[in-house]
Amino acid sequence: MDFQLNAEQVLLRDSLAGFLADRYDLARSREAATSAEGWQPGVWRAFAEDLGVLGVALPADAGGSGGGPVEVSVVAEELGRALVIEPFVDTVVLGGGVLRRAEAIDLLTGIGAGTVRIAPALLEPGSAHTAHDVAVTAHVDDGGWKLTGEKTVVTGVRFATHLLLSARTAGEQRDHDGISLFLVPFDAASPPDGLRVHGYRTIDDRHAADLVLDGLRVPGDGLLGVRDRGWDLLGPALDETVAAICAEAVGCLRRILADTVAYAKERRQFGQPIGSFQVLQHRMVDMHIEVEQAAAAALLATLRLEDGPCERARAVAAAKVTVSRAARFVGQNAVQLHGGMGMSQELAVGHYFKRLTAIEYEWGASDQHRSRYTGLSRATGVTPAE
Amino acid sequence: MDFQLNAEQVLLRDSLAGFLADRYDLARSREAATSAEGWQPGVWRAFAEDLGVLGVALPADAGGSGGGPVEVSVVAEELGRALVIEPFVDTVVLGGGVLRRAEAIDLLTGIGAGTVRIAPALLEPGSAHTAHDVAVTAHVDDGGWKLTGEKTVVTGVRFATHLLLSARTAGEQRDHDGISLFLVPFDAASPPDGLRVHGYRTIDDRHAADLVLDGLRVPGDGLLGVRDRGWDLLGPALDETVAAICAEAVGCLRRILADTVAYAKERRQFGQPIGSFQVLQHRMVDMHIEVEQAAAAALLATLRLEDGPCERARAVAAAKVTVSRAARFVGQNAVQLHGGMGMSQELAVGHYFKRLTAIEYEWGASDQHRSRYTGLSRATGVTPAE
Amino acid sequence: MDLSWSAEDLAFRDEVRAFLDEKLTPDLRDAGRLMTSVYADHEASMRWQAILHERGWAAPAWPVEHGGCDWSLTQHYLFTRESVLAGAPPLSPMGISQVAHVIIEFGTPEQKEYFLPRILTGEIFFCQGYSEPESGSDLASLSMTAVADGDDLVCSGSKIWTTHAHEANWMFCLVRTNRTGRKQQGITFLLIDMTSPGIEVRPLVMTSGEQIQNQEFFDGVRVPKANVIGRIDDGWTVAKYLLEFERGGTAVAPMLQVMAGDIERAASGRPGPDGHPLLDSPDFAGKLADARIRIDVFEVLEFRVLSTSAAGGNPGTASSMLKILGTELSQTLTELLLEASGPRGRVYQPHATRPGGPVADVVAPADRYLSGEPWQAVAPLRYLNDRAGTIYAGSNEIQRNIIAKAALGL
Amino acid sequence: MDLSWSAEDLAFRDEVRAFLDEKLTPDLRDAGRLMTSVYADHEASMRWQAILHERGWAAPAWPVEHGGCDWSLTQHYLFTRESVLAGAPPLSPMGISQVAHVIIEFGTPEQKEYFLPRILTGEIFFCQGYSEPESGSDLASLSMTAVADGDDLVCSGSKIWTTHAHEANWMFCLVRTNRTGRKQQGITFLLIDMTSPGIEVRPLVMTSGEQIQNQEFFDGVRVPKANVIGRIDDGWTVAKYLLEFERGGTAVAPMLQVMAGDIERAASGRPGPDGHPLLDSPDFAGKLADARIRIDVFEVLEFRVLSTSAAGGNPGTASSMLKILGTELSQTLTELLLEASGPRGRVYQPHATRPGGPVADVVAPADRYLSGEPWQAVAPLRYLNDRAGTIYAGSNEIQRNIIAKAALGL
Repeated sequence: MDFQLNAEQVLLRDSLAGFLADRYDLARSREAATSAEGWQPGVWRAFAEDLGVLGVALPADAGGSGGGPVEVSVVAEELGRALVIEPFVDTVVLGGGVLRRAEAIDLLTGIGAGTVRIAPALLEPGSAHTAHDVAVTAHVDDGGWKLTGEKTVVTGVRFATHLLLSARTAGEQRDHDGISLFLVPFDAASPPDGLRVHGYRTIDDRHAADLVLDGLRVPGDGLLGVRDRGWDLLGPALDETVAAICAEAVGCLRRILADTVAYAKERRQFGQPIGSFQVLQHRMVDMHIEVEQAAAAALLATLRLEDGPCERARAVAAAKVTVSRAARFVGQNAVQLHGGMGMSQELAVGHYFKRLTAIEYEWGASDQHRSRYTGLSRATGVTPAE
Repeated sequence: MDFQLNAEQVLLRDSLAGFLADRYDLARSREAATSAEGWQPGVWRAFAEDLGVLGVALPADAGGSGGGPVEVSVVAEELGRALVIEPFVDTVVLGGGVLRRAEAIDLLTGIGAGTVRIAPALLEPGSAHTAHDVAVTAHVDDGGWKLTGEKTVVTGVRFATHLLLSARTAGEQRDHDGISLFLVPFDAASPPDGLRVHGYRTIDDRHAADLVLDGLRVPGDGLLGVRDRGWDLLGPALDETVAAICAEAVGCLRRILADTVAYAKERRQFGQPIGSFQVLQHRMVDMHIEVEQAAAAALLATLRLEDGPCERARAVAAAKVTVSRAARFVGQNAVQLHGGMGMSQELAVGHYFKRLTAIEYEWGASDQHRSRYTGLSRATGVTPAE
Repeated sequence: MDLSWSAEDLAFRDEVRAFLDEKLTPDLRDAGRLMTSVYADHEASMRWQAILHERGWAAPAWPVEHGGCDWSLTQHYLFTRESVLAGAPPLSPMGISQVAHVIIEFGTPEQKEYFLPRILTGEIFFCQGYSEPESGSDLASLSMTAVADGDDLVCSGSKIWTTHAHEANWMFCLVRTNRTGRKQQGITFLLIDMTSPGIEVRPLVMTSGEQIQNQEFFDGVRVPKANVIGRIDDGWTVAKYLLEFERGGTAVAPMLQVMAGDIERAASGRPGPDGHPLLDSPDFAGKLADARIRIDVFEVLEFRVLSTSAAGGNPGTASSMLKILGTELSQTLTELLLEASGPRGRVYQPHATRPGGPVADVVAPADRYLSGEPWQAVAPLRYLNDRAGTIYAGSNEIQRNIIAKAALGL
Repeated sequence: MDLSWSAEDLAFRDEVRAFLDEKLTPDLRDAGRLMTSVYADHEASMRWQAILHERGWAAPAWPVEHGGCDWSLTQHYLFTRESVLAGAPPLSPMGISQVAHVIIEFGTPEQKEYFLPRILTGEIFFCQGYSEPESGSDLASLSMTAVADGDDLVCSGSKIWTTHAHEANWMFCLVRTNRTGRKQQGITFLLIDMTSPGIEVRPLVMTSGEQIQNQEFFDGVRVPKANVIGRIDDGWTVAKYLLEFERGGTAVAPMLQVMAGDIERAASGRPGPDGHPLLDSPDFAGKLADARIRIDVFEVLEFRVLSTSAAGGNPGTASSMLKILGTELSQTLTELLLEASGPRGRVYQPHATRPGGPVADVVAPADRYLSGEPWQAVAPLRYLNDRAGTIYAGSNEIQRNIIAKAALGL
């Protein structure tokens, strides 16, 4: 029973927090988001070279520091606190999680070095937030593959070096078996034949795109892991991804709560700070309690990631339910207590609210994970990694 | 569009309210409830003879005043306000509703005169709150019927003159078809052969019982309406019953809210009335809003009772969902704001809380009626009168 | 007791329906259907006002001699109800539904003659200058000064959260003309020509990217005393009249019913977590049914307020209750719409919507590509903008204070 | 970071489990399982205390020299956790977990020598006299007077909400010995022999019919000054020590887990609205899963407080947060249990339960007939009694005030 970060973890947290405080200005990061480039490559380089956060969870033989879930959550929480839009979770946690299991050492090395950036192309127009709902098909085509179908809300495409594509090679649309994963080198400036890219921004200032795969050719070595067994790689990596997003949310939540409390102390109406009104005090207390529960839930998920599949999935589902609830309650009330200013882009709160709104639904909102939790609790045939 | 009671309705309300204020003392009524008799026959007699409230919804040819749903709701709300335990809804609304449809004029006349009192034996150990879930069987037995099975939480048995029994004469356990209704003369002092009565009190100070039917014989004329078609009588009568209980709840809610506001103004802590604390003020405002919604929902159900089956059932379901929610929120917070005193029998609030708790679940709580509402909204085969 | 409409009311309703069927072009219906907030596309709403004006229905609540309709409150309600159900873009309330009524009540013959006809035609378009950076919920603490100088009042200060200040050519506002006495005293209700020298308008970018709200800076702006409504220093009386006088024409229940219907259609066509239609997911169906039930009940409460007002009564704190319930229900519905839109609820594409104002650095793709359907583009923007409901027009916390005091005597 | 128990802790846990398996008779387990509130059947709980005392485990948190255990906070937590999971009836906290600690901290050698061994054996059974009719949340305003007269303090006034005052032979209470200065000053912490002349105990009948709480009237009751704990007029210091000193031994998460398990079993055997098992009803399953998730999270928060305290730290307002979350979760669970019990949740049959005190005019049928199962008899009583959770020990409103001030600086 130990709730303390060890010395290395504290160092990691403090150095990253220090860097972001100095170098990651909210306004500038929003400008970058709306710019053609869509991100700050210099920040990414610093993550790789100066801070080593991209290799934090990579094995030593990939040049990583061999950290685990705790290190990832420490990084994710700090990135959330600073509202960082650069694709740490997509590339390092999701992409890295899949490639680690596929034992793709070179690519992992590239992730740590910042030269490999992965855009996960998993969701589809007909899939809701369920990654095993795959209709895109892959057919063998002289030594390689031919992919057909549509992917949607593929984040990070603008500056990705690779696409991580899920496609169905067997089974029915929602089967966990019969999904194969492909890694496809990619350059937004010149998409390959058979791939149309429709780019757009998200409400939380990410760059994303719809992909239309019209017989996209992928060489044979583009297949990750075993044919039809893609879920063996993707399922656990997605649980790690959700846990990391929960940690990111905790960072957002702590910041938006702190901003709200500070605003309530300083904003005066009726001759007194609005923070002196008992109704608003109790509202902020309830926000505080939601944040503490979200943090505890994220921690639970983090520390269960290396347990058995059921234990892991149950804790991750519980965390996502808790974090989604907190993201909504705390986000909405932070706006409410800021009044009109909370709805504008002039303060940080509005930007954090939008990210928290995206997180509420990302990889499934409360209902989805509550049902999953129920299924796991009763152990009634729900795939642990669903 | 008219929200006013007419002159007769106002007169009915005021005369009943006046009578209850003078004659229906809360403490005395609780003593009666725990006494051997279990109620106040004198009150019932006055309802019949002095006030005419028992005949309020009876046709003229049964000596009634020919009133409708609005008159019933006016009476039920006043009875709720005074926490009357005498069986108006069981006898007049449920029993009367069934007998009216069975055109049993003599019995209806008896109801109006106060000489016929009906205990509805509908629920069963395996039925939850669903009245069409009938496992008790009735078999033809030389010219009459033989009933076998168990009924539970049969209210009013102690002073009933008749039992209203549902039994299955065809179909599966939860079919609406195949249910037959029987009216059986009854005297608690000497139950008939084949019927064992296990009496008890309810948390809301009613007398009730479990009935074990062990081949209970019922003469042929004990069948109400048409064999297997009992639901044609019972379904609509149950909707009228739920609407009346909602109106009763509104009376309870208005009283418990008024008591809470009064207590909050008078009870002092930290040198000021607790009603001056903004958090408690807003709590009471939310209670007030719940009460207003419950009243509007009960009114909606009342005014839709004579519409088509779907419209009627939809409004009744909406009302029960709303009233159950209000009963819980207002009841629980009334206790909370009264502190320890709210948990004791010393004040009225505790007694009202118990009745509201019973009402929350009576004939189905929120979830059951919300599903019913959904089914009706989509018109997907849910029997309107379910 | 009776919840049904009279035969006359139903005949009137059919007349309104026929008119709407004929006059609402697909483009106007889109402007209503694809709104991302309570504010319609300005151009479309002015076009609709012109069509209504032609029919004599632009300002039903006005006295007939000024161009209003001789409708009962119930008829006015039915008109608004049918307009909402048909998807007509709402008109800006600032002129027709607000300042016009104080001009009618307190204005001079000259003010009436000048402003009322031009408000009807849309030639004059008003915005409301109430809130200030330091005066939100506590409106009476406002400090924008107006100093008498000859026939003018010289105004300096700032107003904020001014809807459509960019589109407006006039503002009605509250200014501080006297600092002695209670803060409610010494306030003056003033009409300002927005083309006057010394006014700077700064748009505020909201989280939706929309620029509907603005902040204005007044630097020695000269306003003729002839533009004062009522008496100098007596503006609070005028403002209170505007706040409290119930003149119907609001129909929130139909708006909520339309949203619920949109959500039901959307959810029947989108997959839920288990791959079946979202509408069949018990969790989602339960939340939608709960919202629909609350709307059914809300409608009864709205009817009750209507019939109280129609009978010349004062609904009292019922309007505060409706404000709380209506805005919280609306927010719940925007949550359900966002949930129904799935992953695409995260996509930012205002170009596929009809926002109530310009959008900052919007990125409409050259090919007008739309990820998903228009309602999915509306969902997140509607969700973000609808947070305003519980904040403006007296925050819901303020409304609860009012009910505690006025209804419960606390 | 690590959520697992050490090998030593697990070995200790197994030792506790073996003990509980051996010593918990079916009747004692019933007394734990059929509780209708947080208070166990008095006789059963005293019997269990004797068994624990025999093993030397009656007062683990006490210093060893007084009969405590040399356990770590973690071991103490595990002991309580296992006891709860095994369904052991809880011991009354008033003596062993409360007054004993102030006697140990502030008591004279004589007081320690007299009271501590007798508390352990149960010969002395304490009740707590804090609240008064006019002093609830505002405890420091208490007014029961104690006037010095020779070697005695003469006490007059009234205490209320006194748990088990009927069973208790001693009371520890706060009395007013001085009215000058702040209200927290002039309070004295006093031990009163309940057999002293001039004490009248009036039981309070709760909505469950149970008589566990009482009101006492003190009319010139003489109490030797030797029974003062700490210094006269300095009782607030003693009371605050009792409130704030974290000494472990509370394990709420396991209690909630047991309740959730009971509900799951109950709901799997009862029909839902559609006739299938209630546990398969999506609405009910969703509410139960939500509660279980909150319990999972609550347990992590409880562990964090434990490890902070075990490291000698002060959990601060985390204990207020746990009080709020724990009591609200418990109330939610009593709602689910009541819902699961169906129509029979309305039946009043305390005779089938093990209440924490006598029941007013209870009607146990001659044949002990029970409608349904024992848990269905427990459900409504538990629901009614559990309302107390958010009221006592500092109402949840008071706890939120504390957090606002201490954690948020508001």
